Amino acid sequence: MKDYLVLRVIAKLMIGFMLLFALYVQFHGDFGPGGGFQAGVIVAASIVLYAIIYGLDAARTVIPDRVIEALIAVGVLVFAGVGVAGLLLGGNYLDYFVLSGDPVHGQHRGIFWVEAGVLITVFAVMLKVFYLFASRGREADAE
Amino acid sequence: MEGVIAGALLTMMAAATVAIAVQRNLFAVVILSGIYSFLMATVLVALDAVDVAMTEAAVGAGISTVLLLSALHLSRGEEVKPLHKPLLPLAVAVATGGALVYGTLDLPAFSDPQAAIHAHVAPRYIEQAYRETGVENIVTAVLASYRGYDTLGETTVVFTAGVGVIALLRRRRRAEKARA
Amino acid sequence: MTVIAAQFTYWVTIFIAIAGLYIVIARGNLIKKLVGLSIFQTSVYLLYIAPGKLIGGTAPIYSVDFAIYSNPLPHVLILTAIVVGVATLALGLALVVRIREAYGTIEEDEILAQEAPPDAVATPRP
Amino acid sequence: MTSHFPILQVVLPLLAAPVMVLARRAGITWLIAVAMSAAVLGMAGWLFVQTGAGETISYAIGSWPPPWGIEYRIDAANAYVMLLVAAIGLLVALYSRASIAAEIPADQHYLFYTMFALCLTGLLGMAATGDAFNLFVFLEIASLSTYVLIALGRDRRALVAAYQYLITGTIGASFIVIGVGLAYLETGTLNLADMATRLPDVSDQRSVRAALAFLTVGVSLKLALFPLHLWLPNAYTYAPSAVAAFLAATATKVAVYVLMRLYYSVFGAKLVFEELAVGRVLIALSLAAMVIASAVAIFQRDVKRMFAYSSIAQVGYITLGIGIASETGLIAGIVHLFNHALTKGAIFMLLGCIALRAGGVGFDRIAGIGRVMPLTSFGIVIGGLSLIGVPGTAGFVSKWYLVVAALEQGALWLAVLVVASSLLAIVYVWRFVEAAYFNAPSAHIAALKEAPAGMLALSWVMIAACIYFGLDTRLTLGGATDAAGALMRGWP
Repeated sequence: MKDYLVLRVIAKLMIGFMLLFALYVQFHGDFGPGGGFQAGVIVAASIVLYAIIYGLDAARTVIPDRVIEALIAVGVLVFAGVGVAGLLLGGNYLDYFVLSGDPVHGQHRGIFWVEAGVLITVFAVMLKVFYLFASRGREADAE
Repeated sequence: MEGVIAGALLTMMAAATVAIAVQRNLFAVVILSGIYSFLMATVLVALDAVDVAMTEAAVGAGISTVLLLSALHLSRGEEVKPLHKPLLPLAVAVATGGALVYGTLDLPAFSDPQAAIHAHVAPRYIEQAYRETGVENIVTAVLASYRGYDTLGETTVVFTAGVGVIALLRRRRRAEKARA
Repeated sequence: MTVIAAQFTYWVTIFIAIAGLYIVIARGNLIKKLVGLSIFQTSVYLLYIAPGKLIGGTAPIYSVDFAIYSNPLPHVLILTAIVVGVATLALGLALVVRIREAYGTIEEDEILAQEAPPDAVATPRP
Repeated sequence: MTSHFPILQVVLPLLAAPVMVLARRAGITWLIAVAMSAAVLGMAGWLFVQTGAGETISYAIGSWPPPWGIEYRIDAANAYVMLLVAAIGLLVALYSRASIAAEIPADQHYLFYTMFALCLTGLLGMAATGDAFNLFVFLEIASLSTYVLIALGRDRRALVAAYQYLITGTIGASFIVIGVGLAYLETGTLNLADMATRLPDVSDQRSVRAALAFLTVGVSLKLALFPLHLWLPNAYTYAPSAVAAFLAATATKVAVYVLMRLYYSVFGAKLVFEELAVGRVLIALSLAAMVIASAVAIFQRDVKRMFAYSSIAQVGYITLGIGIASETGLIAGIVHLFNHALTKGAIFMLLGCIALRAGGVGFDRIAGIGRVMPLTSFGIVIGGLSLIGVPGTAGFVSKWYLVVAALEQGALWLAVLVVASSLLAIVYVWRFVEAAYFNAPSAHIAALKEAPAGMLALSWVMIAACIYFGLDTRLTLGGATDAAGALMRGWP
């Protein structure tokens, strides 16, 4: 689909809006439906759209495989790391109260980072899985 | 009115599962399962589970469909007629259903505020979540804080699946040729 | 949502569970089995969430307009179940792709037919 | 610091997994795996000592008090199981380096260790948790990593085995979710201890009984209770050797623990064994497993597969102990859980040594192997004696207790069947002896060398433990007695 100009332009616009929407879903999760998981899915979908319109190789240059594989791990480390931070600050594992002088603010801080961790891992895993399936398919077509 | 709509949606869901069971064209099966997920998401909205509905729409109708289609792309699109009569599977499935009927008949009445799930544990979330965590969406508060450890486990499950798919699908051209 | 609709929800849930389980066990096509498995998993959602609904209640997000909220805990649990379900599906499909490459088919009967009774001779992967 | 051991021993392998993905180098990931397993074993040992006196350690994750938050609850019963899992984990981690070098391509080694760490996380989390839904989540971590570990096997049939286990395992997990859901709807809580206090009020409800049924079937699929064992033989046979050893020694054992916990500490022995006839059903299925699976084992053409069927039979002895529903029966079941894990872990590790040298463990490939790999073969024979239950081996201790438990109930026929089914074990162990020692080796076999010293030494640590715990039962039997006591006291 690399040759359709209209698609390419609209896709570029769409991807911008999708990323914006993902940010909304991520940070609006405190007030309305949404959160790290849903936002991660939407970010991944925007890159998938990019890959469909511009080709897998183009997407892979924007976000290389090595980076995605690292992000898969980083998300879990961020989440589990929040728990360790709670331990180091004298609380139990995943205790957010101790993350700040004010317990409720500490909760806020903990939830923010936890949701960030979820977003990173979910985004990276979804995209990586898509890359792997798609590249497998391309080789099958070539045979 | 709401009940009628929910009833209609549920009926369509049941119809979609029957169609999936009967249909042999796998492409149609995948599309039907996407429709099924959308119907499920709508029913979930009617049941006030907006977060779940949003996730089910994104995952069930979105990701699952994309994954199924890409896997389908790598294989034959038509299902073979089974060789044997599926009596045992039917018996197992019906027995399970029977156990579910048995188990659900004397559950607490629908929407009874005195039922255990409304009277125990949940009230603290509903009454205190904002004061204790400063988050207005109670689902987010429970998900990320009260039961945050479950969510860590859930993220780990996603991580496991991601690394597992890497282990299974990443091409290792040189390594495979060396072994062949 | 009325009480009758709630009863109907249970019946549909159970029907879907039976249909899903039947597809998993009875069908030989590996992808169709996974679709059936997903349906069986999703049938559980309503079992958890329908009882959490309170008539006159609203989604569990604080708002000045409402006083009654439906139970948030089942929602949290099912969110986790959905994620676990899609993770399982991704892994299952990756296995299906590899099986298809190794055997040239995704029909269980045809795969079993290719395998002589188990012995020690390792069959190299293509 | 020590007060955080309950969570740290689960979170440490969980943290190690993403670090391994970032590290990528096979050597480094192996070092991480070993260091992590050693630390986990240390913590598990500490918890085992702490809970031995009858103490129950409760750990509120996120500092949210139970039942609102998730609780880890450790007493003598799960400390015992976690000590077992951690010990086997360390041995297998050490053993893996040489074993998987031959079976898995080098660029996948870090993925193997990552999955191993995740599997350890899942199993320890299942054992440690005091929360019903958290149990399901960690069960899925253990399960998904297990599917991948099996699929890493060299043979293409490993893929099919992994797929079949994925289907079966997910059905089992869904049953567990349904069971947890029904129990939750009746009690309003997910905390197992809280659930235990609230269940007696509603125990006459049909939903509670249905919950028990769904949980039983779901967990039984995981522990391979006959006739829900169909996934197991292929999974063990085609998995990499190190994986087979680890799974055989830990995965089904943790599932057995979960079943005991649900029966004794959550639903309560009164409901499960007195009001409902779960015990009798369990005894019937266990006997079927002991006899039928042992008989099927005799006719296998692959040694690994033969011992896989033997595992189904041996799980039968454990569940028989639960089904007898007396304290002695429970002790017998728990002690056999430990002893069988050691025995089968050792046997599968030694079979890995043979597979490494001979390229497979079909009976046609191991003819005369006893002459060229004497230490390996002799180790398997000792393991076999422990499976049979010969005095002086660990297997004898648990079978002895099982017989005593049966006689206490006045069930002489049960005791006779336990002994008689052991005769079947003699037959299949003898098949190995015959092939290894009484058949002439082919030219190919005669040219083989003994297994690498490291792998052999680690396997022999397990074999030595089989003998040691056959003679000195203070740790195993003492721990099992404490564990049974903790289970019967429940979680008030």
